[in-house]
Amino acid sequence: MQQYSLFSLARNALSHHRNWAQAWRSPELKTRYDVIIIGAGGHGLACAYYLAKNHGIHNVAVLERGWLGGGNIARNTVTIRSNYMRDESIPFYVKSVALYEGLTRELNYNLMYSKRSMIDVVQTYPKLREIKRRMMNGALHGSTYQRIDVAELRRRIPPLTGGGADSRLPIIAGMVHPEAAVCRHDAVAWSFARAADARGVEIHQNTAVTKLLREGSNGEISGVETNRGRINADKVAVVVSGHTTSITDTVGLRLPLKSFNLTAFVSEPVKPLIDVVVNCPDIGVYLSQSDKGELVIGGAPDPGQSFRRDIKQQVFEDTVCSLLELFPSFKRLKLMRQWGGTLDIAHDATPIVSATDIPGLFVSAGWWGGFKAVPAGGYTLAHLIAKNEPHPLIVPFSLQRFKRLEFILEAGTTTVT
Amino acid sequence: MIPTANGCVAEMSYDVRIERSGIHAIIDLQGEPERIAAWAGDALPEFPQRPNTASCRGDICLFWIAAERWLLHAALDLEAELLALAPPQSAPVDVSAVLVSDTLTFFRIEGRDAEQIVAIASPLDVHTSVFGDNAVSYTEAFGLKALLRRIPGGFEIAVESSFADMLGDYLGRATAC
Amino acid sequence: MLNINCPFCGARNESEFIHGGALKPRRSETPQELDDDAWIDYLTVPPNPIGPLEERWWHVRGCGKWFTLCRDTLTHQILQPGDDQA
Amino acid sequence: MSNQYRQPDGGLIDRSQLIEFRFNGKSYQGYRGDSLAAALLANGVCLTARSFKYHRPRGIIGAGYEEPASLVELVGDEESGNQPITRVMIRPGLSARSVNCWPSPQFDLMAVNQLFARLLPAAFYYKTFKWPHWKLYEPSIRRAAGLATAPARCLHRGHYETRHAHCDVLIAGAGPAGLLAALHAGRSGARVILADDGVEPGGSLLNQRVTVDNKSARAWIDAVVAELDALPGFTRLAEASVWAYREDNLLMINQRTPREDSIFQRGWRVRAKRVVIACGALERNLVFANNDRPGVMLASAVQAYLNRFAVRPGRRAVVFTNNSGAYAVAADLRANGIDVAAMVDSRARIDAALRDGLAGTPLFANHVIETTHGRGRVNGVTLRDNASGEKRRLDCDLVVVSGGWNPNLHLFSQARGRLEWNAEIASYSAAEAIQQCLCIGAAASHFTLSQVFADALARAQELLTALEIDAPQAGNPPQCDAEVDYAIEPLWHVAGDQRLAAKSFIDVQNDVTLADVQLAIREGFGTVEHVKRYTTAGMGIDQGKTGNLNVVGAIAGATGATPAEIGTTTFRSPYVPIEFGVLTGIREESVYLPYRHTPLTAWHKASGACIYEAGARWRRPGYYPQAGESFQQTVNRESLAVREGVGVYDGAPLGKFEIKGRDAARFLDTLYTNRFANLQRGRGRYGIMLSDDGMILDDGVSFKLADHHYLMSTSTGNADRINQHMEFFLQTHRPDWQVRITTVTTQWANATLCGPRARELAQLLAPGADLSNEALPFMAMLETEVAGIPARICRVSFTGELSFEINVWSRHFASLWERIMAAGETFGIMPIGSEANHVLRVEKGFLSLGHEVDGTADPYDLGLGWIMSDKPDYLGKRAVQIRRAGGEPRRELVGLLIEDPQRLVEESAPITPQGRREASEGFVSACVWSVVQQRSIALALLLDGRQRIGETVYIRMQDEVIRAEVTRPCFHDPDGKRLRG
Repeated sequence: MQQYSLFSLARNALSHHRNWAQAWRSPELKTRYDVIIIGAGGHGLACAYYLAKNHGIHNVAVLERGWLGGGNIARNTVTIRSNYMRDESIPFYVKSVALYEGLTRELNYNLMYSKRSMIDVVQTYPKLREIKRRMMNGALHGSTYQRIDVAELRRRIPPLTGGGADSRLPIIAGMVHPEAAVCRHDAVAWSFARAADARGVEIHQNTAVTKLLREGSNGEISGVETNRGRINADKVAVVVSGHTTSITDTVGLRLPLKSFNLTAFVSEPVKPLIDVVVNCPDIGVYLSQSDKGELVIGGAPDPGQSFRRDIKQQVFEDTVCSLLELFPSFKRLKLMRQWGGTLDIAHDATPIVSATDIPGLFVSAGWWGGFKAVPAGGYTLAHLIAKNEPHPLIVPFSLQRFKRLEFILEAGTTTVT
Repeated sequence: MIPTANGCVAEMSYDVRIERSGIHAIIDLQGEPERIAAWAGDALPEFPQRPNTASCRGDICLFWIAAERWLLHAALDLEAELLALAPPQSAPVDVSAVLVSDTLTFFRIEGRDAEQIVAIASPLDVHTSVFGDNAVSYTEAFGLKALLRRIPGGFEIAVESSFADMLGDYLGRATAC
Repeated sequence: MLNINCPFCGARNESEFIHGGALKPRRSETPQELDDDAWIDYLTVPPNPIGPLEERWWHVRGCGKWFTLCRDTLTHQILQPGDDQA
Repeated sequence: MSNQYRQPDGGLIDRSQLIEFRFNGKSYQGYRGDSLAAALLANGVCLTARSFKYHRPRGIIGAGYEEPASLVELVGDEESGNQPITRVMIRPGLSARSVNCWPSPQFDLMAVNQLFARLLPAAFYYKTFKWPHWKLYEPSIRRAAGLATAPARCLHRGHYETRHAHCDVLIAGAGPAGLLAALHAGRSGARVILADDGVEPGGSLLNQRVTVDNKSARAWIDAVVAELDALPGFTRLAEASVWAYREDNLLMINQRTPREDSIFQRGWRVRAKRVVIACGALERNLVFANNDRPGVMLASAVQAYLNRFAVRPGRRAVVFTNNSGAYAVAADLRANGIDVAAMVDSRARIDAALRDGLAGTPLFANHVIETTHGRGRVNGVTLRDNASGEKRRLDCDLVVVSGGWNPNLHLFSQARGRLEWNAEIASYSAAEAIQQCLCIGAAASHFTLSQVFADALARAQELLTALEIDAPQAGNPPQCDAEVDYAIEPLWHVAGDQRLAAKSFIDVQNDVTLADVQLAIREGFGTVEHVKRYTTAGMGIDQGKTGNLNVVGAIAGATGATPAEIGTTTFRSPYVPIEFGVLTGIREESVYLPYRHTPLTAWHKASGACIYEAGARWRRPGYYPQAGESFQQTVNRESLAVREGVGVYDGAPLGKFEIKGRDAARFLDTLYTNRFANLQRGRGRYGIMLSDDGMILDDGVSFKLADHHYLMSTSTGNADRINQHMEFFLQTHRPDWQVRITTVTTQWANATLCGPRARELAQLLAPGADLSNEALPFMAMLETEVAGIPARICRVSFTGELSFEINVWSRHFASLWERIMAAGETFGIMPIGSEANHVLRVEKGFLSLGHEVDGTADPYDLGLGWIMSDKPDYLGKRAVQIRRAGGEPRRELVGLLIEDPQRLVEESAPITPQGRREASEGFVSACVWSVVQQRSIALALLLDGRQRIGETVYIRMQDEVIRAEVTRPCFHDPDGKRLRG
């Protein structure tokens, strides 16, 4: 793998950057692999990387319908955090944050990982109680939270001038989650792709899986049908957040997933305004400022199932309303670009990283705010595929829970009252 | 002249008069029209022909606001008469008649720009070609369920009474300086 | 913001409605007689097609009618107007 | 001297109004009707910006919203950042400055970046700034990026407004096509809205020297607009950008200057039966070395400055084109006395008509401009003969470029319309639409005026037919001057070595060069989305309006793929940046979220209650502090009043529904886990509702008013949810059942008297009624008069004390309350808030949604097994059975006595084995100071809790472990003598 550094930049400058190597190869498609990963998004690419690195499985193909890194990894709000509520979830996200912190070094790629901490702006007592629960449960597993008063909150978020004592929903406290970070989302996909490729993993773009194939007495998985022909493998992982059921339906595997559209938008780029990730769970808006200066803002998912990746005006307006209520000076700031992404949400709003009733078929789905989970999601999925048994961190995320109707009920990002 | 939230008082930007007219006398009627007719029929105004329209007899009106659902409506001082026309306790088992006068608080929006205020409040198309003289319908106004009715010279809009202050607040802002 | 055809009121703005999820078969009168898997499937596994989806909407800020319409989940085009069949 | 580059006459500006304005601290003069760009050019200001990354000097390239190079921020009242300099109209007092340069574009410190340019290729930052950590570099990078500073203050006048509108036809764009289509549709009586981004209607006609129907373009525009404005049902919006195309033909429009002074900007949400996209076309830039130097300008922009603003953008021009369009501009230049040194056309074969029109201007066919020269402003160019490779230098101070025209399909694409490659115009054209819209004129790939008119008229006619509106005869399209048909041979970029490529700008705003795109492809980022993300081409504020197609061309050049195969990136709203304020209008401050009041809210406020959000948008009193009281003292006082005397609370928000019909009883039996069919008339029963997957939805009491007629109450926060739940089940699953539901939440309001002396007080208020336990036992209801007001008295209790819930019509509630407080004085009655209610229910071990009921617990866990009746079926029954089938231990409701009786523990604190830092075995759901126990008490959900009564458990706080003893979850009157008393 070609080393990236200031020196390699300087060296290549002399040759007018004509000699940079391909970040990944475009190899010939083989007819058999040990493992096929469907979906070259964050989770799929991370899984491929860890399969090769941690489990010595290099004969892996990542099949991507479109362009690599083009799924939700290309369209999210880049928040990384571990402040979850349930014992089943916290350790997983703690692990993910820990992996993230080492990735720039490990993958020799600047992810612009910026540990900025997240501040919850709390406006109701039930929400304060819930976040305190996150705080106290987090402490059991190494995820931290500190309460700050309103004055300190305003000191740390200067443009936050709304939510005063006589406002519609006064701010009652701030809760700081120091581990929270942001990073360059595309770079996560590209760096994992580059590192996986360097370890022999093949990434095939414009390769759409049209059907899963089964064989044998107990119908184990035997490969996939694609627009480029049949490809064989004894193990296939479906890692296509948002579109999981369109793949699993081809073998009649029924999963408790619904696909939703989640939108985000950015403002015009402006000089530094906000240095932390701000989350306002009572009113359903969260934001941070990108290094380019754009405010990156997200809200609640749209009502109704959707694969449209577009804007739902009323949801968008609600989010902007909440934003302006707390940041009145942003009224004159301009909306520059908005987009949507498809995510699938499980019946209990908790991820699924699991083997299935079909031997050899694995799924990673139900990610809501799955960007923060990319390293741990790939890490544990690789473990599951390689060892045929779940990594301890994802035991709770197994499909088995639905057979007993035991739900984890972990709300993903923000809950709107 | 309407004082806005921030206290400033100035010329309204629209030519309208907005008045909070409080609660009216209303009985919520549900059931098959035949059954309702059999019970209180000839006492009531006749059933409107088209959905979301009203038919009146004198000052008492029948709003057809949902399949098998009507609002029997009059000014509050006619509440006793209303209760005599359709006494809830005497309604047969398959007819539901419930006095709901207190549940809706009404506002009148009158004047040249009344339609513009409605356009700020509600996504409903109130062009006369679609929302005519006897039109009355539940719709959304400022995010709330609201009963909207065309009246001479403007509109009447009602929301659940607990939201009345908020609606007044909103209308004040819509017409503020 | 869809423009949804209510069987009673006609075309209305989506803000008058609440989305009620994908159409499910009528609930069994005797779930006790179904086996666990069938019941769990009924409770937790919704149809999730890329394309036409039969779904329920409630005209909560209008006439209060629950009805079914068919919407394409990829384009959001409404393919069949609301009907009375639940 | 001022306006030295202004022509003595002509143009559409109002020379009678000289306007003073400031730019980068200097004062200038222009005329009303000038854009800031035009006024500055008239004053000879050509260096107006510094570029984003390299801080290269930049000037004005365009004339409209496509301007990629010069962004300004307005200062003062109109404070606003990142405005294209071409889109700001001058007005008295206007003060603007260039963004992202310091101290000025002429002398910009960051210009040093140019020295390192070679170290900063596309995406260089992924390859460096890694050691020791990105955080070391991030702050300075962030300061360097970010263009303008954010506006700090709010509106200086008026407010934003949003409104809805409906029409038959919405026409986006009031250029020649839009105006003509509007006229035809308007004459037919259709409801038409015509929205245009410009200050004046006319679009490209304003910039061109043409006649229409033998009058000047301006005269034709004025005549059409005059007729339109007189039509009923016609609405014209100026300075109004159609910025988003949403579902079902809902379009978003931002009207920047509404008529009313009190409206700062207006947002329109227009639902249109049909949408006509008449947004014209955008001119592409040409990509060659130093094509970003001040003095290089789009041909269409030059035309605008000459004809509309009467400004000479230079003295000596070289025109560089790959299409026929630019020849008319050369003619305009000559007509304005500007020397055209050369017509450089990359095409080998040039139409004779074009040659003839050149009137002596030297034509360099099959030539390109290799590079421009000059410090700051351009002072010359180097031409290259494509055939011989021979070069020559020409002097000029203006380079006019035209890379051809792109139909403006942003809205069409937002509407999910399909684009297809059109080789004839070397651009993308509109193919099938999904929504009810169509493109006309230049947006439909017609680039000569006569074609535009003909197309607009024909399509308008089709559209009216489709709408079944009978229109008058369309007649003939307006007459225009003779034109040469549009022809183009694509030139995506001028070939050159790396040095040149590294200075050939594809995305001028984001400083993305041809070399950057080639590097991206070399490194494997070959798709258009990868190139865009890796190089940031097209990611700027202008969304790459002048450059995106050249990116596609560059990819085609490097990969051999055709533009048709490569495709475009997604067009995303907004079409132009939109101020956030216009999205929400008057929805702000007090009304930004709904709020609800009871008839007593004013009274509570007047009595000094602390009021806060209590679910379903109700705001309820939490407690009524008296002078000198601490929070705890207040809550204790209110709680004690209920335990020892009498208290009263405002129960108005409680959800209430009348349920009537033949199947009402079986309906309740399906909703509730327990039986209601056997309920006696006038009696009530507490029940729990589950969702069908076995989660607790709500709890509450239902009374039987008469046969087949019930009154159901729900918790305040869940009333709407339960209403939905009930209607859904009835209408979709049991439409054959005869049940009618009427919401009466605000018809009835109730005041609940609770405490040992409640009966005495109630009797005092209702002397006529028999309130004895025999006549009115627990869970019974009585219709009577209280304080002379018709009322329903219900014996329900959420406090564990003897309680009388007095329900009256809301209109009477305030006077009832006054009477209660007056009569209660002798009993020392206290109004009590939700905090005391919380203490009282915890003492009794009553459930609270959101505390004990946290989503995972079922009634068995909460000690309510008795309520799960043996009915064959009810919602959630089967699910709970399945969940409990395994017999795994579950978290169960228990009481806790903290070891230190004075100690109150945070609610929702976790309980862990031996207090270790590990997965919890339960949590504290509530902890309060008990006025009856005179110590702290708590409720908790604890694994296997009921088996562990008497054990010690460990509450694991962040930094300490608190021991507590497990007890039964009831600390007061366990057998309920008091509430039944």
